[in-house]
Amino acid sequence: MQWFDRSRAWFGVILLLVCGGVVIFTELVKSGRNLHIREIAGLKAIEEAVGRATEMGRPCLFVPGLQDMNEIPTVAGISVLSHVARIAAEYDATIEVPTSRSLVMTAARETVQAAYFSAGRADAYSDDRIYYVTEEQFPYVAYLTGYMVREKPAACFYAGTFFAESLILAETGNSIGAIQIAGTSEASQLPFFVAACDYTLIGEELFAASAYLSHEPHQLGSLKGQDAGKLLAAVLLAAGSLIATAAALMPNSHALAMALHFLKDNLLGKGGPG
Amino acid sequence: MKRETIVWTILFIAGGLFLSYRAAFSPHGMGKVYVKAEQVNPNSQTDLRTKYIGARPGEKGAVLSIPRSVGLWLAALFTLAIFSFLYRDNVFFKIAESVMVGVSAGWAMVTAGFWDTLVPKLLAKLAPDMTRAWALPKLEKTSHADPLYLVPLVLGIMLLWRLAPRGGWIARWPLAFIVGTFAGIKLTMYLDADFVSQIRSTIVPLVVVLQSGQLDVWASIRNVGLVFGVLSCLTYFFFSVEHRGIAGKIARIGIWYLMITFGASFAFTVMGRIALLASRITFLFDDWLWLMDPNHKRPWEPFFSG
Amino acid sequence: MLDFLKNLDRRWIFLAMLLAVAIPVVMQKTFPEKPTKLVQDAFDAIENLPDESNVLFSFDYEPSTEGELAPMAKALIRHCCLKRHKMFFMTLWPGGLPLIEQNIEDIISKEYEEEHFARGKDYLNLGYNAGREVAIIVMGTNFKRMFPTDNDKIPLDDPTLPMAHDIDRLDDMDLIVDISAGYPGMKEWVQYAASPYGIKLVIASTAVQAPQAYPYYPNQLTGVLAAIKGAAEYEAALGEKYPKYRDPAFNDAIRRMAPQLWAHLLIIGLILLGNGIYFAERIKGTRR
Amino acid sequence: MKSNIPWLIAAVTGCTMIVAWFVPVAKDWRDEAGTWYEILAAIAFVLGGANLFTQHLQKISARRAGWGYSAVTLVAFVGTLVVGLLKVGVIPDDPNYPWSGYHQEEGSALWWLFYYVYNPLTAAMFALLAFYVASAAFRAFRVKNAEATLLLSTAFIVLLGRTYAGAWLTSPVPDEYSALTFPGLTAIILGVFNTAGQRAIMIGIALGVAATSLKVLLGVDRSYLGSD
Repeated sequence: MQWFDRSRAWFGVILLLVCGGVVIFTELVKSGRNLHIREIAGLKAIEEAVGRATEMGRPCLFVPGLQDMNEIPTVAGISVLSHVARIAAEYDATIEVPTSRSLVMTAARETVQAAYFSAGRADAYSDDRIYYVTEEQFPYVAYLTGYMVREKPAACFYAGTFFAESLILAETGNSIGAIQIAGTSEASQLPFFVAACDYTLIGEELFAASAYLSHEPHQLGSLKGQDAGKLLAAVLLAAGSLIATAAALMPNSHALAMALHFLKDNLLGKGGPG
Repeated sequence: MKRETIVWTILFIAGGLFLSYRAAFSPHGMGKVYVKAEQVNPNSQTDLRTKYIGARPGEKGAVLSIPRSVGLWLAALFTLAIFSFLYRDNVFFKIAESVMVGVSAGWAMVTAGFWDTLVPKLLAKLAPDMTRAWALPKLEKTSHADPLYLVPLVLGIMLLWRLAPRGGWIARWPLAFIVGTFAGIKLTMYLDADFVSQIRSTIVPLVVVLQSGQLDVWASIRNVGLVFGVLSCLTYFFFSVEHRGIAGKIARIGIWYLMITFGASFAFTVMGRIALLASRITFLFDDWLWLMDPNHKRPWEPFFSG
Repeated sequence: MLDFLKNLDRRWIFLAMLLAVAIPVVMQKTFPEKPTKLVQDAFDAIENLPDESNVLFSFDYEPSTEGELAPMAKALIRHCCLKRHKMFFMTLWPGGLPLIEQNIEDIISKEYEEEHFARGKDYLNLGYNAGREVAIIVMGTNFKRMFPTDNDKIPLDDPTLPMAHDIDRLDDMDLIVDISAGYPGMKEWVQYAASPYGIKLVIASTAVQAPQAYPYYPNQLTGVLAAIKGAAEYEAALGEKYPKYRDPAFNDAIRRMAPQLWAHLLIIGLILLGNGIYFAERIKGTRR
Repeated sequence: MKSNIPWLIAAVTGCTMIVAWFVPVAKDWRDEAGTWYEILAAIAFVLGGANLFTQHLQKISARRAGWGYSAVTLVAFVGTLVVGLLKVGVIPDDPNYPWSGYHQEEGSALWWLFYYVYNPLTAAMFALLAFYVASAAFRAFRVKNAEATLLLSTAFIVLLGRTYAGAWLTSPVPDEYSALTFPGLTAIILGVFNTAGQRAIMIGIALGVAATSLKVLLGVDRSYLGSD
């Protein structure tokens, strides 16, 4: 019986590199190192949107998506909510959070209450504006669109996991003239948000947003770790393509062919440690 | 009455009149489902029980099935009830919606939950003899009770503890088991299939030379576009660098790539939604109203033969 | 005029959409289709396998997406019947099981009645497995652990199911065909079957998922049938090789391309019109 | 304490799964854990069902607005459960074992519900989206900036390229330039731009998943366990 699957040895090295990157950067940030993360346009627009709602005397709507707290995009959405709620508390705007999961409702209440507290407006917070609607996709959306048409919120925020309902939400929000800011990691739904919303956080940006807004050091560290992973990907890709190009131009070079074979079939493939 | 209301009312009345005309005056009617009897166990001499399976009208032994015809009409009316929401929210839509919520939840519990998992995967492991005698007579005679499966049973009961008034935290154990297991599985799987494999697939020669030694211009441009695209999109997602200067320009190209990606996704999604609508309309016209019959399911000449 | 269009009741748009789809459905006019490379590769994957190879079908969809996927399932099964491949059917979606039964009944039993395909010898319904991606992972090393019996609860080692006797791992399949509407589906089959074991995989996918299939082609995916268009192209490929299948009765998807055409044109027209109004408004606004 | 033991469970099972990826002997453990998960997921259905039941029951007993619809939901839910669990209308495979038939056999009550109620309702719901796309096309999709213009132009080309109209419109284009026809452009968009974009998104999300999983295993992220 084999104790170690040698064909996966190089994959193990890559796994260690990626995971190690996350761990090292988290530790670096924890030890007080200041690491820079760039601004994200959609996040800056949040303040403007909440401000406009305040001027117009209309509420802000926040939709944390269709999935439960066990899905990471939902957790990221709740972090964005925390930021939106703090600005809303500062501006004295109303924020409405209908959820499709009871756990999300509980988490949202905690988050918004904490945000109001940190803005020094603990007295203005009320549980009534954060509530559970239903788990079912279309009934939940029917409720949301009904609310939007009746109350005409001036700003709509969507952050979390969205499926077919993305289109209905964005279309309705557009028809009532609200500023819309969306973020999701569902690639198939991004086009509708991009086409119909004012700002969209694309894929990984949603996770970045949560880390960025949370200002928790270990979260920023993990982001840096992800960047290290992307760098690794870019280097492997660039080096590999250059070797492949050289190998194509010099078909007789045995060394180049071997190098390409090693890279594609051993390092990134199933050929074992070579 | 508003003009618009009149238009819609006329549409509805016309539809109703057409339906009654079709049902009453066309020679073969519409919306009927036929079945035929078949022996449950065709190879057995002793087991002579029969069951009904779907049949085409005119087929040998085909008889009209009342429950299935009722079902077909119900299906058609539910479809129309859902579509009626486009006009405005109404009582038919709400009924259809309520039925959908109830049936889908019950159906998932019965199939995926009970008969497909709990019985064959838990009960059959814990009490094989009993399960065999009850519901799975074909379960292997050799299988023994496997006490290891008490673990998932206990974890399951802990999960249900959430329903109890206190001690809900106990449900965190099975939750932690699920989350932990899948964190481990997903970590390796995503890195393998989405990280390593995608890098590997993108390693292509930037200059493609044909067997004859000639340069394949199109293929070279494609490959350059692909590699450069992946790199520029990765630059866009890079969080440590501001989108300024060279990095900003590359990130900008990255976002153009992403927009084209989304444009393609957009078009495909639109395409899919339309396909589903077309299939629903085919269902109404073909299976229910018998206006058309492209698959030659019925022996009669259809209303529209195309 | 501008104000009328700007405040147009959206129900008129709904009506336009209904007509754009319903009229071509009734007219049943068809347009010629030519298989693209991805579809041709999928076709060739089935065509070039030696007769009586093992093909695993995973019906990972529900009735809600049958409009797109049913024509693909039919065309693919027909093709396997022509090649007399041994077909194993399974599903990771509870809603997929009745669809398997229906396809076996309609196509294998009825259309190919004269071929006398036998359950257990030529085709086998393994049924539904609730394990999602875990089912695929386990099947990779131990097929019969996930499917100890077929859907009728007959053990796979039973003498009446000879076709299943030699199946111990996913590797024993010559080709996997995944008809996929979401999770679990295409992506999981790529990640847990095609990628680690290098098994040939053909994907028949809904439109929504299709763009996510392209990155896996051609290294991890042998062929892709993307959306109703992919189905139409497959029907065309089948008709080209086997003239019998040019009969419109077998060409559900090709027929479906006509409403698709008119509805696409409507959408394009609506986007242009909507943006025309938007710009006209802005010009009017700046003049004021 | 209340979050430490669960974290240990998560960390140990998760690390075992990672190790099992590299150790052929341990593959069986992955299998076992997978089957256990299936069982847990099946048991968890009870939670969802109970939630649905109490929620609608409360609505009915409080006579809140729309309680009649809740009653419809409850009847549909309980009815489906009962006919499904009791295998109403299922003919047993073996006449000596009355419970032996397949629970969703053609002709059974559960099959009828699936085929004539569940199936058309869900399909019709998705078909509704075709209408919403049309409405959104007219009212929401604006070429506000360069990005939106690029997105919508791509959508135009693909929408045309995936129908006969695209092939027909560019049919005069000679074969050497077939890449410039609508179907040709569609193929380039999908094969080059879409593939590059999707790959980058996938690489990014894979890293995101890896980092998040790691945070779970290291106990940095315990949000799923709630607060103590």
